[in-house]
Amino acid sequence: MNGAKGVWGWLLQRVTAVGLILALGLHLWILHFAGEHAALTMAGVTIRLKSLAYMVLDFSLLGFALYHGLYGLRSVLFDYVSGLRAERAITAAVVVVGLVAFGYGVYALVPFITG
Amino acid sequence: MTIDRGKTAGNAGGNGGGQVAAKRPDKVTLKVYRFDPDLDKEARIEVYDIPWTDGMTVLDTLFWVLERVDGTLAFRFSCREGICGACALFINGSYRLACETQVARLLDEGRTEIHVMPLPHLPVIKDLVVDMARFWANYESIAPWIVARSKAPEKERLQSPKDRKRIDEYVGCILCGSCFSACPASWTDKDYLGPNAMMKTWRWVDDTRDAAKDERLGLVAGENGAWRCHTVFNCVEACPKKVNQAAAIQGLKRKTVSAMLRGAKGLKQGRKGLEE
Amino acid sequence: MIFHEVLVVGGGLAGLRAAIEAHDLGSEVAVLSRVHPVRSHSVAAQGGINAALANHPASQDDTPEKHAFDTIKGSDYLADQDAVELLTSEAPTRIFEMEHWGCPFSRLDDGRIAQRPFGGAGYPRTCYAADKTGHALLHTMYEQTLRRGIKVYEEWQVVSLSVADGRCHGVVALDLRTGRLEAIGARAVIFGTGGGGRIYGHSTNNITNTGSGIAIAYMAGVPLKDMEFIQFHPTSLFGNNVLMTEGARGEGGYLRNRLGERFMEKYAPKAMELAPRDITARAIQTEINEGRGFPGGYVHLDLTHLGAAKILERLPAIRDIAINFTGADPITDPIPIQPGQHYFMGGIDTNADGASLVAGFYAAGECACVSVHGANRLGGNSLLETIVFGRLAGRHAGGYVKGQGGEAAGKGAEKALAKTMTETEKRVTWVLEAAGPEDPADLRDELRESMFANVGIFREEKALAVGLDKVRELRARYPKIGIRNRGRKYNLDWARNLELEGQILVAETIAAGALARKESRGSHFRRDYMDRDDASFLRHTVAHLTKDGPRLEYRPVTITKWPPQARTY
Amino acid sequence: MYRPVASRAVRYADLDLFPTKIRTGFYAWLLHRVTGLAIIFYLLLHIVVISTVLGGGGNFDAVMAWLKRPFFAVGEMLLVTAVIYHGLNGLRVILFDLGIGIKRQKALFWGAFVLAAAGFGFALRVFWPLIFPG
Ligand SMILES: Cc1cc2nc3c(=O)[nH]c(=O)nc-3n(C[C@H](O)[C@H](O)[C@H](O)COP(=O)(O)OP(=O)(O)OC[C@H]3O[C@@H](n4cnc5c(N)ncnc54)[C@H](O)[C@@H]3O)c2cc1C
Ligand code: HEM
Ligand code: SF4
Ligand code: F3S
Ligand code: FES
Repeated sequence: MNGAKGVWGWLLQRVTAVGLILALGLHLWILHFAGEHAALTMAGVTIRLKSLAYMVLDFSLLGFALYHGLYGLRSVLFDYVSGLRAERAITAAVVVVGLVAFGYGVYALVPFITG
Repeated sequence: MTIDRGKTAGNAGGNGGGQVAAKRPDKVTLKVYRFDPDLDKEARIEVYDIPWTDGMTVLDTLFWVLERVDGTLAFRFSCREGICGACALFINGSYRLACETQVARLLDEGRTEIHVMPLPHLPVIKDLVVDMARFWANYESIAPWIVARSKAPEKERLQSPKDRKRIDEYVGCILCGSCFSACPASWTDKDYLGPNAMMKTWRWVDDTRDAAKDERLGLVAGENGAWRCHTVFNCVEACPKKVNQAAAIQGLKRKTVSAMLRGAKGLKQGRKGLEE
Repeated sequence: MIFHEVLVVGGGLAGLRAAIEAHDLGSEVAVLSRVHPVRSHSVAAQGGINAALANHPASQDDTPEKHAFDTIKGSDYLADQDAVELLTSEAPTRIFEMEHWGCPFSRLDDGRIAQRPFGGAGYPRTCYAADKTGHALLHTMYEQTLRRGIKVYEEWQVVSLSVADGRCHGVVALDLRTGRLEAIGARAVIFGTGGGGRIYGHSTNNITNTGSGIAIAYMAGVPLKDMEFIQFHPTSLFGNNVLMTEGARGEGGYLRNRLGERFMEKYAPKAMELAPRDITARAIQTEINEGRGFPGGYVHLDLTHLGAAKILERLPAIRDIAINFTGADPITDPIPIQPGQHYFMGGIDTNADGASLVAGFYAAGECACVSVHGANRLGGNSLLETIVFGRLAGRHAGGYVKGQGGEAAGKGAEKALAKTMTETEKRVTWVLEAAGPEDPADLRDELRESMFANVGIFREEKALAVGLDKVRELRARYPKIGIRNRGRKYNLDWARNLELEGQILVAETIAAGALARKESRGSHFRRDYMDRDDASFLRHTVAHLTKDGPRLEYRPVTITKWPPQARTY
Repeated sequence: MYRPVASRAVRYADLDLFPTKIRTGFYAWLLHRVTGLAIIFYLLLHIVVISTVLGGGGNFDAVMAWLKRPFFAVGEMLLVTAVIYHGLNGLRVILFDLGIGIKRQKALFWGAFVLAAAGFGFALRVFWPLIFPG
């Protein structure tokens, strides 16, 4: 096989998983559990995102979740294909989806910040 | 304690006999998977009534069928004492060695019938005989032999009892293929090394006498190796010798990460790195 | 047609070791085995392998010479002493080699290979890997085979050997998965096909130990040696005769009868439970016969005083087997045991090079008789024999194909092989189509029952004659068998009944040899001739196949340093 | 010489194949996989939903208001539960990676499962008013 290929990718999935426990935990807590369901409105979100802490939280949440989840999706797909070519195609597709989603996600968050 | 050593399966396979626990039925029903891909369109199940004898194992029942009823039944066997690994089958919903499985025990589990299937997810050659080619190829691919590097001493290489004990569990594997058959990742990914090959790698990585540890890690810690293991533990549940393959594979992952952080060169050498 | 320079038949320890050696000497080698190599019977060996390493604290002054003496005394002086000296002097090197190849031996605290006492040995010199020594050795040997990339024909069964003009040209084998018969040419053929325990009832051997290699050689005109010497192991599980290793007694286990007595003090007051196997087996059987056994016919192997820790560390597999098959946990309960057929001291007649009388045909391991075990094998010596003589057979076969065998190559080989193929095809097809009234399973059962009862632990003229008659009767009934499966693919019915003929022929050499040997020596114990008779029988029996059964010849025993003495323990 | 053959062919489905041992690790993994996939697909959708803001703040509020209905509340509740299970079991897996608890994997699964069930209870309480508004 191939000289420990994939070790970083795998490790990063674990690291992002740990990061997600914190980030996603906070995110969910604030949105759903802390008090009344925080109103998901333009104004509400904007107020939160104005604070740097929230900004960091939301952007890292986006990045971590995308990396972790798409790496996970890739693992799942890898379980159902054989052969290097198929694996390469999956990796490429997942990277493209990841980059586009991240770019689009960031782009979509900008209006809240500039609000 | 009466032993009927007449014309029983025992005579063919295990010699028959043993000890009696409680009163048993004088017949048990055996249902066996039958399939010859060259002749049959689809698999079928055949039912046999087997006269009960004390100490009868599932392997004995198969022999009884072969010798007394239906000579077309195909299955593997050799040692009839749970050490050669030939007779691993899927019996009443569990991976078991046919030769070690007492019919009495199955009855004690509350079953009234014995259901015998070949190792699931492996191509059937005939009836209970499966094609283990992929299992053997995977085993071979990890270079399962010692690579000592240093010049051999005149006498033995020393190894403390404690170090010997660490590999005991892994050395005890009988290469029966149950774990490979049970692992969901190997069901669907034909390139996956599977629990056995990786556990066997760990057997060498953890052996104080072996010198090619990084090279071995490089061989299995890849997209079709360690990272494909999702700690499903089916392998552990299936193993008749109670080997914990999952622990070994997790060890490989950990060791690979630290070797990577160390910048170990051996990781990149591939199979060549294992030549002395 | 398939061709290999050296063809090894048998994937057990002897076969693989031979293949490795021939390969390392530069020959092109293939191994052919009817089961995957790791399923070979060698995997089941439990107790250990002997070598005078002097590792054990109590064996500091052990030497190969002392090992040789114990072996020769154990053999009741029938072993060839030059071969035994070779065996024991090679032993340490071969064990260290296995260790260097990665064999996971159990260890002493200082890291050296651990050793345990075994029956008939003056010192603890049996190296072991818990109670799975054969498993550790065979897996290691298989690893080394893989490392060399030696080709293995897996699940191929040899059915005949091609011999013409005193030279071997190859074999004819059945590919069990397709049912195809193939002629395989070879300059040299090495048999490592193992013993024939399954000719007997109550055998500790694995189910594939049918003695087919011995029979195939015999049918091709190779003589067999010392076939009447059958070892009965004292301690096999009552009922199914799975072995309870001698290591259990080596670790300090007791034998007790129904009255709780350690009865061995009557039979071997000094060695007690660690007397050689023939003596211990007879002692147990005597206790049972004289009514001091348990109902059904067994005595107890008692390990309860050893303590859980020792049992779990040194005898884990024994415990698992005992619990699994009898429900008795050796930590708390005694194990019901009885003697069972265990080992063939005799076999294909070879010299210490593994060479037979047929040029280019070699044999090693349990199927061969060098002879190093004589009339009784010491525990732990047969694993040793497989790696010592397996290697030598490989070495000499390799040398043979480079020299003499290579020169003679081709001369009539193809013709001879074609002839064997035609004959074999006829025989094999006949069995496949056999539709007679005799059930081969009955024949096999009757053979096994009769051999154990009449040619067993205790022998005498009348019973032996009955046994021989029975074998002859079975030989006459064999042509009337009918089988149930006419398909070719993985046809066990066919493959097993194909061997039955050979089993009957081998049984005949055993019974005939035993009847003719009017003395008691080692495992061959005659109630009507209770003493050893060196004047008439310090000789090897050599059996040749003729139309009317075996023709027996006798050959002198090689004595180097140790003249026969009385054998007491 | 053929003896009476006591064999009869039956349907494949006649065989009892249900595993006698509860394959804890297997179900833990299946659940983990299903929840993981559910969350990643939700995340991608989530990004699309949030991006409606690109059409203006009013647009975003309208979409959010439209989404405020029981059907989506149930979905969200299940999603939260899935995240809790996935996170806890993920923690279990990461412990294995660190070499912790491999021999006690079943107990760890039941631990994660019970906690996730508690999380479900909590989520049910929190989401109740949204699922049954008024
Ligand atoms: C239960 C048990 C425990 C034992 N424990 C010990 C011990 O502790 N110490 C010790 O020294 N000895 C022990 N022995 C004896 C020892 O294990 C055997 O004598 C030894 O392993 C024989 O090895 P082998 O290589 O000669 O043959 P085997 O290991 O029997 O191998 C025979 C090979 O030949 C192949 N074969 C046979 N016939 C054919 C054919 N017709 N065509 C193709 N292939 C064929 C088989 O497939 C197999 O691969 C024990 C024996 C038994 C029964
Ligand atoms: C809350 C914290 C989280 C933790 C601790 C966590 C942990 C893990 C771990 C350890 C794995 C690897 C499992 C394996 O290799 O078998 C994994 C897989 C996965 N995760 Fe997460 N995860 C978390 C959140 C998420 C989120 C937010 C998503 C989606 C965006 C996600 C999607 C996935 C997917 C799709 C997989 C692949 C599933 C599989 O291989 O079966 N996870 N997770
Ligand atoms: S690890 Fe266990 S299940 Fe897997 S091959 Fe070895 S003995 Fe069989
Ligand atoms: S079942 Fe398969 S996924 Fe891993 S823990 Fe065992 S190898
Ligand atoms: S026959 Fe050897 S393990 Fe069952």
